[in-house]
Amino acid sequence: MNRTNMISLGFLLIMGIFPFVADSAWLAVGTTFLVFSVVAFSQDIILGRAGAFHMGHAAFFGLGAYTTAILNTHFGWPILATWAPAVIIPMVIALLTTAPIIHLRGDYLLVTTIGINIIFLQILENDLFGLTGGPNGIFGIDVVRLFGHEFFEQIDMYYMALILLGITLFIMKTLDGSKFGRAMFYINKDDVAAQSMGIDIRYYKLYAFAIGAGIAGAAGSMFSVQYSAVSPEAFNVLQSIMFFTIVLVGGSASLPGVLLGTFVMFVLPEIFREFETARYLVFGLAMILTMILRPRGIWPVKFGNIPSYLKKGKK
Amino acid sequence: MSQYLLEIKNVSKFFSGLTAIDSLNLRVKKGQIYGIIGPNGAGKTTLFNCITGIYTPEEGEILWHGKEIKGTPPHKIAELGILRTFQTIRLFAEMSVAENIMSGRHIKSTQKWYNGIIPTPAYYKDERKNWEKVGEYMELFGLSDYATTPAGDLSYGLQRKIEMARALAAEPELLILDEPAAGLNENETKELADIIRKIQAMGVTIMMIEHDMDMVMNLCEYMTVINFGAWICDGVAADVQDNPAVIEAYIGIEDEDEDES
Amino acid sequence: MRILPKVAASVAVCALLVTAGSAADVVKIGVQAPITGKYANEGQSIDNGVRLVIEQLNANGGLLGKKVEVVSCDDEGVAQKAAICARKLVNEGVLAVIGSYTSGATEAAQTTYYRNKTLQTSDGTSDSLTKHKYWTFFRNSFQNSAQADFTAKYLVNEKGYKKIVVISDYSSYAVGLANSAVKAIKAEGGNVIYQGKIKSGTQNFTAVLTKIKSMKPDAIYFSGYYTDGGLLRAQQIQLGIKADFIGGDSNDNPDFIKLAGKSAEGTLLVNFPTPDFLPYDAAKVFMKDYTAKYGKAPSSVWALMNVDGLNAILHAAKETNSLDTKKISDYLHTLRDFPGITGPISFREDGERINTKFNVYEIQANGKYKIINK
Amino acid sequence: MDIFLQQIVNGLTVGSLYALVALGYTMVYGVMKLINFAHGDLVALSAFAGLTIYTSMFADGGTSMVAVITVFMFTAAIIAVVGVLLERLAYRPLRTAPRLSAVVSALGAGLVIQNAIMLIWGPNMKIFPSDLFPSTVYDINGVVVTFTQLMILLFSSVLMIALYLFINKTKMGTAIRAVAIDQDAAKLMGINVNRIIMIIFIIGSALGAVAGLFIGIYYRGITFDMGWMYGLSAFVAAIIGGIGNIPGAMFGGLMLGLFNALISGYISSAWAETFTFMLLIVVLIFRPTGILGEKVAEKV
Repeated sequence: MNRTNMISLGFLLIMGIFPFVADSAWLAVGTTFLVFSVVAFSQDIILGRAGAFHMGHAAFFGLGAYTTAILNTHFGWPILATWAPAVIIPMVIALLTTAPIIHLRGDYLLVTTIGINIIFLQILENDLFGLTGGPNGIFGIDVVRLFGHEFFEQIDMYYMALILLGITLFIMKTLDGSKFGRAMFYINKDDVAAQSMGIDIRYYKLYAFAIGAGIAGAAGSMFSVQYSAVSPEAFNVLQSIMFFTIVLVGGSASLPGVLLGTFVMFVLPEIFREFETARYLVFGLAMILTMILRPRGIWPVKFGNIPSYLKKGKK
Repeated sequence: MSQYLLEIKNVSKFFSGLTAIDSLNLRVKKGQIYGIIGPNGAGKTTLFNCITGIYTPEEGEILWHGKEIKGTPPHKIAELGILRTFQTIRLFAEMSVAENIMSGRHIKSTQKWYNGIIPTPAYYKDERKNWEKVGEYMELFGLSDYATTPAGDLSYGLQRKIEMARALAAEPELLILDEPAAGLNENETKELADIIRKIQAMGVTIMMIEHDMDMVMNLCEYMTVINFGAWICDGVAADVQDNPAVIEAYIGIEDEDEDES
Repeated sequence: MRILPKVAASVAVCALLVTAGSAADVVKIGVQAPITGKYANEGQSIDNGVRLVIEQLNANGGLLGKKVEVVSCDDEGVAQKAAICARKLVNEGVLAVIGSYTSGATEAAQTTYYRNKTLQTSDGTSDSLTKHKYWTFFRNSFQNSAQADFTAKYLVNEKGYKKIVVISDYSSYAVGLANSAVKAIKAEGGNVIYQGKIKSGTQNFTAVLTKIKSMKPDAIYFSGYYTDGGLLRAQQIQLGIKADFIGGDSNDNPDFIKLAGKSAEGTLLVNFPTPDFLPYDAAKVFMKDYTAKYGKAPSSVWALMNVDGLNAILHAAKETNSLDTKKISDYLHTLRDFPGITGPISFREDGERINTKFNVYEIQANGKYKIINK
Repeated sequence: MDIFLQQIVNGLTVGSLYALVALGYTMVYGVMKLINFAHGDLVALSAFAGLTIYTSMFADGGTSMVAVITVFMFTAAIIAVVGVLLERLAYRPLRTAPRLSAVVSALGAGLVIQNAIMLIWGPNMKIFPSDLFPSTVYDINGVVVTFTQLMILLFSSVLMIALYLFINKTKMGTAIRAVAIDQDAAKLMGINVNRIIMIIFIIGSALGAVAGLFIGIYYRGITFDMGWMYGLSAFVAAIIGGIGNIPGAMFGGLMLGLFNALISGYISSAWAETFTFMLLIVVLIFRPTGILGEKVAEKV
């Protein structure tokens, strides 16, 4: 078993026993941490792996959340039934919106993905077709019901989020060990060389966006159920910037890096609530310092995860 | 079916008014080692970029097995069996040697679109098969010891080898080498010549740009000389060496700077 | 694998510390308000008001012999943050939550409080706040539709405007108030020539004002918040639109006058009596204490409304001698004419406060209000 | 027709503010290939600093030209210093790092400035006095132009023309253009690249400061987080015009201001940003480097 798998399993195990030592307030923090980790991983597929400068991820996260919220409150679907659309709709929208701009380079893509996020936000705020509830969003989202049981306690939310993270980690592992994951890395490291090796840049970048958006959508659905409310501000560009930063501060394409990044950006602020007003200031300084001291992130990715029978001789 | 593997017919490429390639013609036979020579700025790399789809020439035809491939995107060209190396080495520097070579297996992989998220038995089999192939190519190029080393950390000579191994791993019909000996010392150059012959023996056709005239004259069975993007002459080594136009083209332009793009 | 165990351990330790800290002999009261953000001065007034009341309560022996502790959560006037606050306050185990200031933030949190049997009292005025008939919710202000009816009668009958423009932002509160107003104006036989929306916070409203200018209205009614209202009024005058400006209740804030500058003069505001005009003794005492403690008066009547909601809940707890939220709620639903700072408090079965009264103020050149309705 | 002309006037006013801010983005991008995400927050900082300078120096109010000019000079100087510090502390150490590291550092710097404003001046909206400029209004056949608008249009045109001449007609300007094209070559030619970058940050920040003050005077209400909104619009304007290109930023700013005013006036202000980004995407699809941007051939 390789290092990354060990870290994932160890992490899932620790998070699995966390509820036994935490009260419900900390469980809520834990749940948010798990949900945001999932979003951060999905951002990492697009940014850290495929290397697309994507700064609009909150839109896909929000699409999942609003899909569940709208289907549940307007059309009375049970939460469980909204899960599939909450994954598929963000995927489809991601493909449709990024297809015309996927060829744009670096900063241009970054600005247009911010644009996608802003357009999404305006659709929410302007209450398109009377579905999104305008600036106030949608309230009173139901809880998950299965066999007559209501999963509504904080601990239920926590374990649902943990399962979602487990699935995400499994998908990431599969992706990394497939030609799809590798193709994304090749494109990221040298796109000209990659296409000369027969890799269709457009296809794999869109693939990354589709998977990233799908996973973010699932996390969004979870998020809407946890708080039983969604509103536009949770999915604004600032959130996108947060996800973007998590990946780069933690370490692009690095599993422990992204977890650390999420911890630093979302859990530490909870712990240091007392320094409420100054905390973003400290954050900003920390972002600058991290980049100066560790330009590739706190825990950079290490390549060379190849089958053991190929590893021989010296390093 | 054409008797030629690759035919360049009257190809021209312009960059904002400047003529980089001027109605060039050449024909590569299967199994040949074909040399493209010419002074710096002659348009050699531009020609390769046209063949591999990075540029689309404004005029002329590029025929592969007799079929027009002009305007085909680079990744499709690779799928057709035309692989290349770069004058300035373009490896995935942070990734390991094995992973670099694995990129050559990309077009040979049979994984389905859903295998990026869901593993299937066929997926595991395919992965295993391709990694084993990577092992074979590392063996062939003497790279096995460096399997997990980041490619960027290795010496220039080794990096050239990795680039060739990577291209070869895609099992190409035509391998295009852009100045493979640049930056190599004498021993490495000799070794390179042996490798190129070995590749030819595997049935791969080779096209190369090279400034090392000894190596070109030694290896290439046929060659075309170009200058200012235009044909000067072609023929076997002896013919070209004695051609006055070639000598004229080379006079006074003996610097070893980078080619233009 | 080196860092991870440390991280996990520190999380666990923090969690234990928090768990150990919660004591049993304390009653917690939550405040959910926009303490930062656009509506910060309203949110801070609410928080200050609640803390003042609780401080005085603790000095007099607390609630049913227990010390009362205030837990504040800043929702920034943002619905999603409100939902997070709701979760947090519920997890803290508060008896009741005071707030929030905006209807949106109030509504986003409502369901969570209801599901967890936590009382909530808010000054939010959206009609929809009481439509669920949650037994946990009590409105300490008045409904939009009541204000809209009053406004329409005033504009059409008393002022006799012929061409009225109605503007709102996109929030459900402002849209709701604007829609109710348009309906009420039409019902009174008035003429609404244009109903428009502005985007809150964009600062530049000249585009929509330019459009309005060509319609030559005699009155502009704005149902949104003071941060936009003040600028809207200033830009209206700048563009030379000679129409009276009537602001809905959320324009009642000192910042409206600052933003509008000289243009503030002559603006009409429709609201519940503002603090200075409250005739009740309780109000005078509270205003004095508040000003003594914080060095300034509360920014508007909204803080006082919320304090009234809090006082009603505390009163009910004392009367029922219980901290059971259901019992307190049952008592509150039958509460009649409890003397509050903002007037007698009575609640209907759906948590609606009844018998409210409105005023129209005209802003004078010196920035003071003058009551002008009959 | 009046309405249309009025929208044009309003659009041009906002557009010239965008253009001033866009110039800061485009100059930094041209030389360092970095989106200076903190630039918008510098603009906000300028509004707050300017307000404080005004109220502390001219507490009794008064609209003397001296007061206004003093405020502008002081503020521009302060913001220029902050801009230079920003480059020294947050960007220079990352000049050789991966591109995205510098982007994160810029985002961090923006967060620092924004929250420093909040800590110093508080989270509430601060309000500019209404009498900084005379409240004169010119009514030209029903088209209303305020004195403030006139000043904005006048000042920003003067500054833009001056900048254009500086870049194109002076030796220093030539050096700036050389550094933008090829830093290494410029260095070999004996140009002090660090000095050029410092000058870029001084000019860009000072222009942003002027814009920030005008925003305060024109709109009156200023909030600690307003920099982001103006920054993003201005950055989009810079890209539409062709980032790295100085006339491009001016053109992009004015065009975006007009476009926004017309969209807000004739369609809906609620969808203004949606249309802005649609415009951006359309421009980038047809002209990948912006309207006035040059096509960059890629070296293979």
